[in-house]
Amino acid sequence: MIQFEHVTKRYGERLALDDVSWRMNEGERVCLLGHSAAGKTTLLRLITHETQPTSGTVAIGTLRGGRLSRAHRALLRRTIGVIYEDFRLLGDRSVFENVALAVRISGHFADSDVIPRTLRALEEVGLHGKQAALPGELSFGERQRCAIARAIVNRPAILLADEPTGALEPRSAAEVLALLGRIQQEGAAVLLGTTRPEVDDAFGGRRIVLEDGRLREGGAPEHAFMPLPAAQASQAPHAAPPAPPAPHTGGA
Amino acid sequence: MIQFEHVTKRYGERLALDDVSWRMNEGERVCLLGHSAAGKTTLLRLITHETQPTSGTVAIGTLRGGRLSRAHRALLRRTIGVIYEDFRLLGDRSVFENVALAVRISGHFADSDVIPRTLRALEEVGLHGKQAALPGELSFGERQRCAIARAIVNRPAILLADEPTGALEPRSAAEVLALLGRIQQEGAAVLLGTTRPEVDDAFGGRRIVLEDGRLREGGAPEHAFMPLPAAQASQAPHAAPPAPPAPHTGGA
Amino acid sequence: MHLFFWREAWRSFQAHRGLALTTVFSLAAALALAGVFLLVSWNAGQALHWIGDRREMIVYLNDDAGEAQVQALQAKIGELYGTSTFVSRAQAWEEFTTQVGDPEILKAVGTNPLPASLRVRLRPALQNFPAMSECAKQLEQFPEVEAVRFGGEWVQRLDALNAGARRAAVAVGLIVALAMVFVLHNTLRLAVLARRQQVEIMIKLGASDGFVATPFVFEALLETLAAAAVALLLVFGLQQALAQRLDGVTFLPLEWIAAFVGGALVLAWIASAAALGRILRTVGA
Amino acid sequence: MHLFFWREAWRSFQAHRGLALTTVFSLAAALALAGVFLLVSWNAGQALHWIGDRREMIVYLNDDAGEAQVQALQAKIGELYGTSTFVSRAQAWEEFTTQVGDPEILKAVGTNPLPASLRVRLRPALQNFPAMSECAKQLEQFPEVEAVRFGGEWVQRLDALNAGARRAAVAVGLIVALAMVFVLHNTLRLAVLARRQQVEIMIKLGASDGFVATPFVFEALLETLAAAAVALLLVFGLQQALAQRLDGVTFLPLEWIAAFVGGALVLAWIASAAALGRILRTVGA
Ligand SMILES: Nc1ncnc2c1ncn2[C@@H]1O[C@H](COP(=O)(O)OP(=O)(O)OP(=O)(O)O)[C@@H](O)[C@H]1O
Ligand SMILES: Nc1ncnc2c1ncn2[C@@H]1O[C@H](COP(=O)(O)OP(=O)(O)OP(=O)(O)O)[C@@H](O)[C@H]1O
Ligand SMILES: [Mg+2]
Ligand SMILES: [Mg+2]
Repeated sequence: MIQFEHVTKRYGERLALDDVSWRMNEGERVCLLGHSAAGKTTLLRLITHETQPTSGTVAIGTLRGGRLSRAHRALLRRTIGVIYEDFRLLGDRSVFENVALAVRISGHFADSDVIPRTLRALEEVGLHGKQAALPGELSFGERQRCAIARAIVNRPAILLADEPTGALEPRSAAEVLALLGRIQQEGAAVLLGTTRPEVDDAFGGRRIVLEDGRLREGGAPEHAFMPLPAAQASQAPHAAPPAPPAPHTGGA
Repeated sequence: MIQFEHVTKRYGERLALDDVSWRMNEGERVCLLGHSAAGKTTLLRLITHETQPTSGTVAIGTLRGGRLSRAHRALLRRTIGVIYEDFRLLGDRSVFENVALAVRISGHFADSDVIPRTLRALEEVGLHGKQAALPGELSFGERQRCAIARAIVNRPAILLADEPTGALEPRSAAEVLALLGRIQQEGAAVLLGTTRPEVDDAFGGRRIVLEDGRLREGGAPEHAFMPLPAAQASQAPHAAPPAPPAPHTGGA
Repeated sequence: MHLFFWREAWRSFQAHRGLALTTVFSLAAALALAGVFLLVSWNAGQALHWIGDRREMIVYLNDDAGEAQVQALQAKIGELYGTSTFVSRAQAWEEFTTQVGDPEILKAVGTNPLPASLRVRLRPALQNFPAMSECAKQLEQFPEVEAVRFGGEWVQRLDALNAGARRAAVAVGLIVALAMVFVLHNTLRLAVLARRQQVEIMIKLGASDGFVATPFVFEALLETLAAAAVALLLVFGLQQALAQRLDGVTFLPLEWIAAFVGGALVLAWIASAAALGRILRTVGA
Repeated sequence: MHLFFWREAWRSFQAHRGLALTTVFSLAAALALAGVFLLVSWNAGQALHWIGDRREMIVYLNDDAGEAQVQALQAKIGELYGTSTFVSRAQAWEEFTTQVGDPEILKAVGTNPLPASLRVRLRPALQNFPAMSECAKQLEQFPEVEAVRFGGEWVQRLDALNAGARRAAVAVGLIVALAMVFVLHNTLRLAVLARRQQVEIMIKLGASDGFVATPFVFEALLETLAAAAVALLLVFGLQQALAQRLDGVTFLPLEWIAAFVGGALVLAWIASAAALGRILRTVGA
């Protein structure tokens, strides 16, 4: 269904993905674990064809490689649901309209279906009480729920979730992960990108690990993903010397 | 330094903060824990006077209550550093310019100081290699670092951090928390809002807990903040029935 | 589906009322200027036409031409050149008297030396210098005609003025039209730019170009229609004010109004589609 | 600190080149229209002035007035009313001959009945109907003067035309100015609206209103300056094109250009400051 073959992606000097090859089957559940700036979002953007690989091929279903036409890209995106890390909600439309717009754009459903579908999706993420609010009137977590509702409302064949629980407290996060799991069991392929090993653990599924743009399938969580250090005594001076933190960003 | 007295904040019907009273001293380290939509961001916005309480008074330093003039509000904000949950970076300026702008706005530093100060802040968050990039060319975690750099570059007397590690993997998160701790030890009051008990644990400091707009000082983490359920067997059907998750959003 | 697009356009108009009103005002201003230009052109054209009506040719008759002969000549002239009026010798003397104005001079003249004449108002097609001199030549062939006079130089000058004015009108009109196209295009472009993010997100959701663009174009058309109405009202107000001071200033005829509104809508269509096309190309990676 | 603001303005101009160019084009279009109006007004004014120059008064002299007396009269007229030229009886007859054009009539007249006269070109201040009739009355008191004639009705009509044209110019000019203000204001408003988020963030960072607004205003002034230059170039091109067809079409004088550019800058200042003020009030909670 999704197949990367020796995909390399450069942004100018910066090597974001380095010779990545992997595949994902229909209806599979995959968790993409990687530290910040590892290249997770870049990988997802290659799937939606928001960006082109510098070399290698990306094949999605029957659409394979090369530059797709604008119409084909639009078609592809209508079969994919994406939860963006920065949500990308329309600030001038209510929560309901944001979700309903995705239903309308998909074109799969009759006009009379739009309202019930939208309401069901909002209910699934627990936002039905907020349907009239504008995104700017939501808490950050509520905005994320709205983004999730928009991604799942069409029950896409592929669901890409980029840190979908980043703004949620543990309990809500667990609920969202359960929802995504349910959608996968209904037949969708779900690819979840996250920096947090505990999300990976809770979500389950096959794990692939990105590290500085290189892929390590099924790898054990590395040192970078150790849990946070234990609670420090309140107001106590820090044990660690105030050395600047090691950057995670450079290194092409 | 910061003092809330019987502060209530309504958004229309919605009660976001309900009779909240608390205070924070100069140089104190406080962690504000609360589930999504509990009212954390609302509380922080009351401190920066981006919004007005429906009733009660908010006093910051010598500026006490009521509607401040535009000039006074600007003055107040120049003494506070805020890490916004949604970053609020200027999309058309480079990372360097985003941070340098805060230095220029503060007006505290000579023109010749702007460049070295900015560079130091970028180094502190590990972004010095990305100073020329636009926010749109950063990974989500890098954007959060940029937002942090902008908030700390002026070494403000008060630092408000709204989920400052939401986009970071555990190791980077620990580094950022250490950085915030260092800034607190240099004399700033640091108020950190988060939905994640483990962040609270790692940051230390006095804990106050918000629950549906009501304040519980020093409370133990409640059931909502239990760690995520353990890893589920890959691809296995869910144990829990697919009941819709309980909403966390309604309930004025 | 059309209903959806209209609803979207209306929603956008309401949600961004400030933006929409700003756009309408800008467009109305530009269109009002174009309308003022049209009003001036229309009335100048009318005035020139009216002046042209005054161009006439005087056919002096032989003193021995009888009444029947003159009438036959008039019939022939009516057929070939235009309407004519007969001026007898007595009438000519009277006119001369008022023209000179000084009774002393007239006393000195004594008898009436003036011939009878026909004043010919030529058909519009013949009201230019080359045609008029040709007519004059032909008329002089008639036996009843002593001589033919028309203000040759004056007609030539009027022709030149007419041509000059027309060229000036074309030049100014071109500038006005270009300026209007620019303001229209740029205003709509700014309005679209202000909603660039929205376009970007819709494209990410898989919307086709048509789906994204149609409500914008509809909105632009609505705004232009409103602006054209405002502009016409302004121009009408101007015409009413002018008509009180300057006789004969009339409002644009219906066809001009229709052409004006239609032109504005076509321009708005093209401008907004072009602006969107550009944004869609740059945004929709 | 001023340097910083200019740098900011320039940076913004570059970062949003599309937006900035769009703004400049819109402004240039609006300003070009205003410039065309100024050009037309200026040249119409010149033309009316030139026609006004032709207004003269004819003072018929008694046949018995000697040369010395006439010269004394001319000196007095020069002092009080304007320059005069002497037309002898012979010259008057010659002119009459060419005017009438028909030798038959002249033969009938025989002797020259025409008096000598003075053609008086009045000072500009006196070139209107009330002043002219007053002058005529005064001149008729002189013993050397037989009669005074001036095209009373014609002068009255010219006065009316002049006043009408001036009123029309004021009306059209008002519309043009208003339209320009609207386009200017709205274009800058749209440009600011497109950067609303930026304003919002700067306010959240504690920037004073002046800090936020100054670069915008600077940028608006830069853009208006560029637009005014483009507009003047266009108007100059139009003038050059017209001058080839219509004699005597001249470009705007320096003072008008300065007033035009200065007016545009002042308007831009006010418009952008107003637009920003509004945005600052709504955004900066
Ligand atoms: N448009 C771009 N132009 C230039 N560099 C980019 C662009 N997008 C991403 N990058 C760089 O590519 C690298 C990978 O970015 P990416 O967004 O894929 O990381 P990520 O794994 O999603 O990180 P995060 O968890 O922080 O979101 C980063 O170093 C980033 O700076
Ligand atoms: N401008 C607004 N208008 C209306 N309601 C609002 C507005 N801002 C916040 N709310 C509501 O107030 C409640 C508290 O919001 P707040 O942003 O303070 O939550 P939070 O604790 O920061 O949550 P999160 O962790 O998700 O960011 C939410 O229910 C939210 O929907
Ligand atoms: Mg990412
Ligand atoms: Mg919040």
